[in-house]
Amino acid sequence: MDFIIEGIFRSWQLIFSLDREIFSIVLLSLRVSLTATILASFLGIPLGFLIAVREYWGKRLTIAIVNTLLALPTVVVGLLIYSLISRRGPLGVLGLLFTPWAMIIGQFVLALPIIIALTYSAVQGIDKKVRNTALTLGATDYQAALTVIREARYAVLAAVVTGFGRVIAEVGAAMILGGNIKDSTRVMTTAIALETSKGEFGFALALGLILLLVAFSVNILLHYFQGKKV
Amino acid sequence: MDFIIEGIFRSWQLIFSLDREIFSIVLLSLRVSLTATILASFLGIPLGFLIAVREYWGKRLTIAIVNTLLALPTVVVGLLIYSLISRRGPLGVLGLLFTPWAMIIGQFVLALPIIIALTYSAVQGIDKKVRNTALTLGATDYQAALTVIREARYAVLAAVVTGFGRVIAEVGAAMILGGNIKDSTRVMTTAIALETSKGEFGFALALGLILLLVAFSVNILLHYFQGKKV
Amino acid sequence: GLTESIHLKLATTTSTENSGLLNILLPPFQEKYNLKVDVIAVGTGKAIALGKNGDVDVLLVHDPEAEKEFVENGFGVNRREVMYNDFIILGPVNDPAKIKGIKDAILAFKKIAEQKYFFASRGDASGTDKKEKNIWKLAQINPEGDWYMEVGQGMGTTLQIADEKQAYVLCDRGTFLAYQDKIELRVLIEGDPLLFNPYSIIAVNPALYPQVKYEEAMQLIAWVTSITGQKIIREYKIEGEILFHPVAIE
Amino acid sequence: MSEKIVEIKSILKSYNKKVVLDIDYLSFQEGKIYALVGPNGSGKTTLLNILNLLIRPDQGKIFYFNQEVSWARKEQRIELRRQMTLVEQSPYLFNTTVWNNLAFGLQARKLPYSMQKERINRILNLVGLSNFQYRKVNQLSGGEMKRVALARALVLEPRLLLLDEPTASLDQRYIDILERVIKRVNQENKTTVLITTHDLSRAYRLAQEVVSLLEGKVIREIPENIFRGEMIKNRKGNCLKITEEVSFVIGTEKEGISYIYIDPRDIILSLQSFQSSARNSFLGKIVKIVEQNHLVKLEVDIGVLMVVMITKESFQDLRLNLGRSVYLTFKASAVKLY
Amino acid sequence: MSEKIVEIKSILKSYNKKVVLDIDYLSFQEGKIYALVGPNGSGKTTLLNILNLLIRPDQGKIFYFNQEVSWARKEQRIELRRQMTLVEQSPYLFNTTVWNNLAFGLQARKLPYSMQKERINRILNLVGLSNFQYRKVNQLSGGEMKRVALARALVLEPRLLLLDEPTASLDQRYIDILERVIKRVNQENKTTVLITTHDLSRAYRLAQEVVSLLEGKVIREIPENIFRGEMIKNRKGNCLKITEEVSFVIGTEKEGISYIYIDPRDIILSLQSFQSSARNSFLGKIVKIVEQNHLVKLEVDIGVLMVVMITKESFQDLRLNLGRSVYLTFKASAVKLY
Ligand SMILES: Nc1ncnc2c1ncn2[C@@H]1O[C@H](COP(=O)(O)OP(=O)(O)OP(=O)(O)O)[C@@H](O)[C@H]1O
Ligand SMILES: Nc1ncnc2c1ncn2[C@@H]1O[C@H](COP(=O)(O)OP(=O)(O)OP(=O)(O)O)[C@@H](O)[C@H]1O
Ligand SMILES: [Mg+2]
Ligand SMILES: [Mg+2]
Repeated sequence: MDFIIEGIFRSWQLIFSLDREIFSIVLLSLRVSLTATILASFLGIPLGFLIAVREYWGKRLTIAIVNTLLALPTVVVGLLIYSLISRRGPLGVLGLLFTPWAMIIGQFVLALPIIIALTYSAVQGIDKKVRNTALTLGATDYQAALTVIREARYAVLAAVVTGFGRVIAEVGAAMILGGNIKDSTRVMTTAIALETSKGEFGFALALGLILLLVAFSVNILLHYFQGKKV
Repeated sequence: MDFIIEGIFRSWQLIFSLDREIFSIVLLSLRVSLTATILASFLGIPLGFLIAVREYWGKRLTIAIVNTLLALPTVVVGLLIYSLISRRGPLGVLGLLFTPWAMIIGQFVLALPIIIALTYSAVQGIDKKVRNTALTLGATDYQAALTVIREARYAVLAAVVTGFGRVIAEVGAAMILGGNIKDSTRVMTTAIALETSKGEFGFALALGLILLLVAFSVNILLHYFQGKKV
Repeated sequence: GLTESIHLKLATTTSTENSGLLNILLPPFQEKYNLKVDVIAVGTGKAIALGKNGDVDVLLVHDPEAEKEFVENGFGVNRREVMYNDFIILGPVNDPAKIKGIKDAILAFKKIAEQKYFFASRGDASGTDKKEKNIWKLAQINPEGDWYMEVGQGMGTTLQIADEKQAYVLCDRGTFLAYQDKIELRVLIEGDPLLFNPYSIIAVNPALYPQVKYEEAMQLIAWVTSITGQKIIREYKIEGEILFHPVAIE
Repeated sequence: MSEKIVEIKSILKSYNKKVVLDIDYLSFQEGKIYALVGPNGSGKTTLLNILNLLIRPDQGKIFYFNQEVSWARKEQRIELRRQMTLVEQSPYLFNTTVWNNLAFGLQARKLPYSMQKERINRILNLVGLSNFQYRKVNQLSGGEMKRVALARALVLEPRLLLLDEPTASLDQRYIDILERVIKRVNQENKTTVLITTHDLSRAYRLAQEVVSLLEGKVIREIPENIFRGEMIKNRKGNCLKITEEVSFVIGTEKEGISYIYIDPRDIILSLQSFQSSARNSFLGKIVKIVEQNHLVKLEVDIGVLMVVMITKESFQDLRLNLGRSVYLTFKASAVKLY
Repeated sequence: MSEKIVEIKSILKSYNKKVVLDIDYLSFQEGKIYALVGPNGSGKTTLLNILNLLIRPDQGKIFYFNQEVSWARKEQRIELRRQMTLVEQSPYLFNTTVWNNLAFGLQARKLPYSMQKERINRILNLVGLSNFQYRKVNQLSGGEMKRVALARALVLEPRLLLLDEPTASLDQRYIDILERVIKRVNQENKTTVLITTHDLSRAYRLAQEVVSLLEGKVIREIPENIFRGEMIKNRKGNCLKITEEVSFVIGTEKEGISYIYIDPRDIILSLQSFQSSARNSFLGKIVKIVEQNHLVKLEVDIGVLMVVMITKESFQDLRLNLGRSVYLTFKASAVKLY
């Protein structure tokens, strides 16, 4: 118990001392996870939409596969991508390994099935009438799709938020692909894992609290913008 | 790349050799993660429902907090619960640490915000009319709640599936709380982490593939029952 | 059967567990005393923390300073040295810092630092990490800059990163043997007594935590320091190479 | 004497600070059929929702069987709701089969299955949906859906039936059937029925009493001849301009857009124009004649359609008939403002 | 001569192997108002959806402006859809403000904002929703919602307006307004209007042509006097029992429940009973008289309501009037089976 108190105390200390290192770790975490989430949204929302509205052979299988990929362990994602971008892998020449971009790719892969699956379920829940109404009023297929997603906006937003939560909290892919290199690819979760393995539970918790604080801020911001745009 | 091929090959080998150890690891994974998901569903679905239908002061804050908890890192959950159930912690006397129940508690905590947040968004998306119609037809509040959840069943199911995917893939809490003890608390993800740290990437991947296969089977089963019950 | 027997919790480091030694060393013990040893493999720091919290019964770790502090503060009793293995310094095949053949680890570190060749450090306060920091200290160098990468991970991943970046790295022999076909790094320096890596076993103090299985812990300590135990350690090989050197009985 | 099934006192309900319902007193007697009429947005649905205890009014009291409804007691509300059923204007059907929709309320009341089955089959037959019992509701036509919703309410055999525009999108045959069913449950089970509609002739044909709402208030007058127009001043005095051609002289002063109504019984119908103190007189043609409870309702086209109510005797005396040109005359004071 | 705006040929549409629409040929001419009538489930909505190219028929061809619709060409479909608008039976409103709902189609067509604004304001004024422009649609009454949906279609000024029961849940005033608006756009913009309704008198009042559907087929006859009953044999021969009191002698043999219809023009109305070969004769009372395009439609209560259509001349000759007792006589062969 005592290290919980220590953790709370140290997290305040860290925040108010404006520790430069912590600050850059937080910033990198945000950069990596937001980029990955945004990219995954750009691909996942349209895919989820298409799976929901199109009737095609193998639709049920697609859904089962996407749902299965929700259970993709971060370490497995890390290893798979590692095998592609390591120096000996087919994309080795790009020199991506142990850079933030490697982590972004890993987190992108993790967020994608979540965003697809939840967008699918969101669009699924929206009455077919929404799309028909849009078409009737002269919308193109693209405009109609946007309309459906706009009507399902809260659920689609929940998909994105869940995806973001997943990736900013994940450590396996970031560890393997980023390498947790100090001043270069260390993000909050890898720092937490490091402190934990050192037995510095209090410090690890302090970092965890800061991570939650960051996530909270992101959510509040999102809420704010969502409130604005309707 | 070579260890991907090795991984695929070895996963088949492991499956067909019916390796007893692998089998018991898979079983424990399923037991722990399914129990955690089911318990989290029992608490999370009603909570998500209540947050969606009740109007109360602080509702927006609750939602922001739940969304924030989607970003709860597994290691942080592991540490927090560790601090409670460690010998020195307030619940130390129960001797839960390094048992499957400790892992269940950790995964329960991880799945809970996901199930609450996505149930909230599912119920939110259902027209207020559903509940009113049920009430009008003489339903009690409880019956009306069940009706709403039944109408939102696909989205609620998506919440549960996402929660399950999250916990069966997580490693941080299972590692800290279970201890990855052979023949006792080793689950698929901790085994994957162990093999990875040994450099046995092929074997780690093989375990990852088996994990996905297991998740796939669970999803197919769910689909099947869902299809039956409507 | 196994389920009814007493479980003894042993916290050890990942590298020990990964070496596979415990799979040979523990079964005869378990059989003899009808005990089950639950091996919890974590970082050294965390293993000691688990001991401090009374969550395990016995520790097998390799960080002499932290161990001594652990015992001095009353958390542990009956610390016994069990064995040592050795660290090696690895580097790229072309060895740009030209350290191959040097017998002196301190000198080698100095040469690497002078030229600012990439060096991968675990940076996780593990036994290996502390050893490395100690060598830098002896070399009177404060390693800093782009060339010095603190990766904050286990030995395996650190090796991979070193391989990827073609960096020098300090590594325990066990992990290197497990990884040698996955990386292109070569052993450049070995045999300096400074690079010895001593392992000790410590029982958690039953005066602090009455629930710990002190008696069984003492049985384990007795076993690994017994003639039979030490023999098993001496004879354990990976790919034909001896990994650990027993030291309990001089 | 039949008892009061429900009374409401000093009910006030506002949305966004705009009062949408403001009723001093209203009561419904057991075993009667009521029609609730009023233009769009007059508060009919809001009233039904309040009676069904789905919406809590901002102020006021509701009494069921002379007992006040307490908003704190959830069980009382459920108990009362089980004695009535509301069919909403555009009803929601549960996304399952027709059968399950009908079974819902019966299951909530824990009726034995055999009884459920018997009742459901009977009612499905009544609304012509026997072949549809296992059809998913999203595979029905608009009118079929509406019938499912009505059947779902009727199967519960409530004491009070609240129907919000039940006939919209039903075809003539089912409107007839519905009206017959309503009359039958009303006679056989003494069911009190409260039905909203925009079809006034239906309201009069079916209901024993008509309650009329306008802008949230109960008005005693039958709201036919409601017009909306702009107040202008011209040589005749204060006028309400309805269309370019038609405007009414009016007794009161008010600016802007207003609603007025003219009681159909305040209008004098004559075959010749006559000189009088009445300031409004228009020539028109009879386009519709409907018998209504010993009165005759005429629709006369004077540029706008105007409803005139006369007795059967004067209808026969004047030998009125379709296409006949007649004069409508009424005083400025008969034009009433809301 | 006005051109054909749309033609459909050999259209077939089934759901679950049941044919719900089966039309050999049907065309609509530019600038005309059509009413589409038929009982619940007769396929009206399905036809409108096919015309709006939302549902693809299983078989058959659709021609717009003499050009066949190709289902492969998405752009053509969007292009065509932009020239028409469908207002669904229970329309979906986008969960935003009234204004945004009206702007939707205009934005899809990329109209400049100033023009959007002008058109929206004009139409909101027309349907009496000027004060509601920033109201969220879920805060509207049923009739207000319906008006928003209608306004959302009208604001697009389409060449073809498909309205699925637009008057349901509108109050009388807005029904009048809607009908006036429909007539106006029809005259001013030559808009072709296709409107489904269950109110036959409205259909005749408004439309220049009435298309009648029954069980998916176009029937030439106007489907008034449709009855459903059980075929029985009694001393009179084959009869269709409609109610306990009323049954019709019928020419054909068939078992079980059947639909029949009797063309209102096939019924002879007389003041006295007369001996004839006609097998059906009933005494009834006139309850409603409506003028309809130089004909007079009477509703006569003979136990069931029967519609009779006669010319204005015979109406006057017979000196018919409300409440008058009359005999309705028709031959067994006039009772037609579907
Ligand atoms: N998706 C569907 N699946 C199966 N059957 C359907 C589906 N949609 C409509 N139907 C059936 O097709 C028939 C025609 O339906 P349609 O909606 O066109 O009728 P309608 O004439 O508009 O009736 P209403 O007056 O009740 O609106 C009905 O019997 C209906 O049950
Ligand atoms: N949730 C709401 N928020 C704000 N205003 C509302 C809300 N619900 C209804 N109103 C307003 O209250 C008034 C009464 O609505 P109500 O639905 O009771 O009318 P109604 O008589 O049923 O009309 P209709 O014939 O169109 O169904 C309307 O002006 C409507 O705009
Ligand atoms: Mg209403
Ligand atoms: Mg329809």
